[in-house]
Amino acid sequence: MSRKIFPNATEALSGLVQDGMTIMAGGFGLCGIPENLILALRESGAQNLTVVSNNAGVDDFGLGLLLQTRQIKKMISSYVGENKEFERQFLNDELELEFNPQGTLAERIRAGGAGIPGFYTKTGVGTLIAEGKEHKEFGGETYILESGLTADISIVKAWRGDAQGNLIYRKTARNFNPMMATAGRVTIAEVEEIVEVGVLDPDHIHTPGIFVQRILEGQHEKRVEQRTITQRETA
Amino acid sequence: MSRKIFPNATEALSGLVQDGMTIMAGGFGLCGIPENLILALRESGAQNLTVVSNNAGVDDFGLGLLLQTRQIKKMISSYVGENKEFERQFLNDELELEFNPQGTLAERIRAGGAGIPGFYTKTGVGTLIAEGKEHKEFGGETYILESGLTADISIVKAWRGDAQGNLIYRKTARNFNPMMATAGRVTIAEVEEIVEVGVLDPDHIHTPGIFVQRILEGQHEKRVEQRTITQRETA
Amino acid sequence: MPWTRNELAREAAKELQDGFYVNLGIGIPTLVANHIPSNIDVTLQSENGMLGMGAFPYEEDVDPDLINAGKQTITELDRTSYFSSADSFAMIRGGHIDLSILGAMEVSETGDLANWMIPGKMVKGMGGAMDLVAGVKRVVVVMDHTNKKGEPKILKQCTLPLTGIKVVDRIISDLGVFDIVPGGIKIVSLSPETTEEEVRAKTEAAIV
Amino acid sequence: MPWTRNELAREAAKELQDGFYVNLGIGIPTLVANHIPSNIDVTLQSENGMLGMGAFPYEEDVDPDLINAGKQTITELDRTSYFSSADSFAMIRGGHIDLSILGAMEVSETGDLANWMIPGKMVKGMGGAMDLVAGVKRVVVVMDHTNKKGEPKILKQCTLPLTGIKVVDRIISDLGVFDIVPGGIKIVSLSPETTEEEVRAKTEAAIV
Repeated sequence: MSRKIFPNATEALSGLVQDGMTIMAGGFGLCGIPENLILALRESGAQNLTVVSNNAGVDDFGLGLLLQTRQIKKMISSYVGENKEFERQFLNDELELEFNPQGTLAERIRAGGAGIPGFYTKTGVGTLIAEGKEHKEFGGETYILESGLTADISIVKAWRGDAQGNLIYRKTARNFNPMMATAGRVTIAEVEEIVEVGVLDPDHIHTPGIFVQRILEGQHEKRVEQRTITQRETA
Repeated sequence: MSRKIFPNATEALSGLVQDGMTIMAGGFGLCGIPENLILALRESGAQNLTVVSNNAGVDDFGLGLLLQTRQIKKMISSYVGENKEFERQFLNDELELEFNPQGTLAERIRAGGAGIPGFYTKTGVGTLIAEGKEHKEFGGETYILESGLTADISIVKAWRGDAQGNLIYRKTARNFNPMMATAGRVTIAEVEEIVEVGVLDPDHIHTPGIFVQRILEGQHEKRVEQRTITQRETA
Repeated sequence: MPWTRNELAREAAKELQDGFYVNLGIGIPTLVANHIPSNIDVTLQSENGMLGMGAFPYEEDVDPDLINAGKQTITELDRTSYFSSADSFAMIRGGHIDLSILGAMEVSETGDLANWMIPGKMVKGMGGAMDLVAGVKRVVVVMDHTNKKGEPKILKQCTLPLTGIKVVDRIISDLGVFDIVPGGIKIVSLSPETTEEEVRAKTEAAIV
Repeated sequence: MPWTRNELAREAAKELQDGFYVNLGIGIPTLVANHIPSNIDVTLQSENGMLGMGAFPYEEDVDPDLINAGKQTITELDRTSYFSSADSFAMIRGGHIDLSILGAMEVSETGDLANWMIPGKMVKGMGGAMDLVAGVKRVVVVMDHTNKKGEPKILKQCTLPLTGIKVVDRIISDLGVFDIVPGGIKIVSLSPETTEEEVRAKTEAAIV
């Protein structure tokens, strides 16, 4: 069943993208982002996208590239601090922005993929986030109702994958990718290496292939956002 | 930090168990059940327990042992078909029983461990399960509210573990164990092998050590409930 | 001539499509796995936490850590992945499984299903059935057309406690294949020598 | 004499107990990691999906797939495990983390915290702060006692949009350590040469 494998990101997106779609993009900062698929999305020229992603990339890398081209109408994120173009568009009312607490965002995406339309959380009670949301008491404490999130397309990045769509992530590059893989009507995964089916240990697979409709091997720059290092003491 | 390691199941339970407690016990059928901790629980003599477990063991193995000794007041399960003593006690009103759909049970436990007091699901709408529960519409469909579940003690079984409490499960013996590990006020894990910290690959750990307060190496019979085999054709 | 158990499983196997992810219930549905056409690729899910279920093992390969939802020993495949029960039902509830084939005690003409309890008898529990019928994209029921007393099991309304409402898409009985459509049950095909008249006589639900 | 940044971190490190699982915020809280006493065992959680966070890497060990929640390159330890953001916040929301040390713009006398947005300025987002203060067992805030204009940051009521209500257990400012108790703020200790009088003058909240 090699029908899931595509030769590159552009091919993997072809026939799927339309203006106005909701796209989920994995990654935390620049770590574990689907670099190749973001570039292909830029190439596609799709407009008025709603993008669900914890962050918005930097000016010249990651989702920042789609901001440059004004393809994004709205972002649903938890933190967007590292992007000047984002700030400019937002302050000029050229971009909509919906902030979610990071854990609420992660859980909304998991819920969306898991057939759970709503759940209650303590996070954000008494803050701006709670305004207009249903409040409910459980065991004497107040919680707010948050809704499940799904997407027309999810683009995720994994370390290794196979023709069945099974994925394994590496270290903290896992982050939002596994939940987003479950919450896309169509999920496309880019990996560093496509291996033969059977190579990935069934006990180690993070995303079972059922969630992945298309997969491609990409080239990854894996840019580092903050290179903090420990100096070796010289003898 | 070897304070998490206990020499055996009896020691691992000591000082924790009280009459009337709620205990979660991992496993599906007889697969992946905490055999040693169930025996220790029997030894403890604790009475009037509420036990959350997908199944109830068989007459002479697994949770069936606690039914024999009448230590269980109430079971919260999805299927209890393989246990005559269970049936006898239930029909004589000696045992309370709360059935949950299997997916709802699994999700309630996950929610309990994840600080989610309630979530909505389609499962059970229009059935006995929905009676008395809050109904709510999302996108024109009806869902019911289910609550998170926690326990005083969770007893789980893993394949390998370390002194930090990190756990890896094997094949379908994973089942309910990972969620239950998150939902116990105290979680005790029995494993087939305790390995040195650092042996388990950080990308393969299923249950991070934060969820496990005590761990022990046990002897496991791993009884097979239905030995279905393929006959080799003789040449 | 009513279909045998094996023929029923063969008929049900026609529901399978290339690339499908499928959950098979206990009993006749399990037999469907023996009838998967060799030219299509189907992945079986087992709700206790496995995608890519293989056949029963040879005697020496029996592994107590490797069972299906019917608690039978099985094997893994190259494609197999394992996950927790919460993740398994997230997969089911989230609509990711294409097809579920299940047994039934009763089905109503609006697709209500009863397959888990008979009042007055010992109740074993619904296991994952309620989750499967609520979450899986397409639900096909495999059953005898009538009960042991010869009474219809396809009814205007179910009399037994329900597993789900408006969840069944198709019924495959020993007498034929039937779709749940607006207004009642539509005959798709009949087993050899079975007549529409016979089906009408043995069915309480409206046949349209 | 107000505590320096480093002294503040050292004071905050006194909150750590043997066996604790701890989440440290960005800024001064991050420095707390440098003051963990060698005789206790503390595991640091990073909310982007890591338990058991190590120090910054040597130049040649920098790994773009291994960063903390501040997006800084870090290292793993023998004990480390990785997980998804959903699992990470399940851990946080579920009350499994013993202690969170965070920065603050304002704290009220009832423990309300504001640390994520200033109206009229560009808002970067709350990241994981709202989840941390809602879910973690004990929340300790590390902050300057007054703002750049010398105005109190420990108030009767916060003026900025809140991160959480009734969430702060303890404040460690450059002037001392203060607990949120019924009725107001209780002085636990003061930095060298700081007087209660000075603290009262620089605090709007009731001191009890």
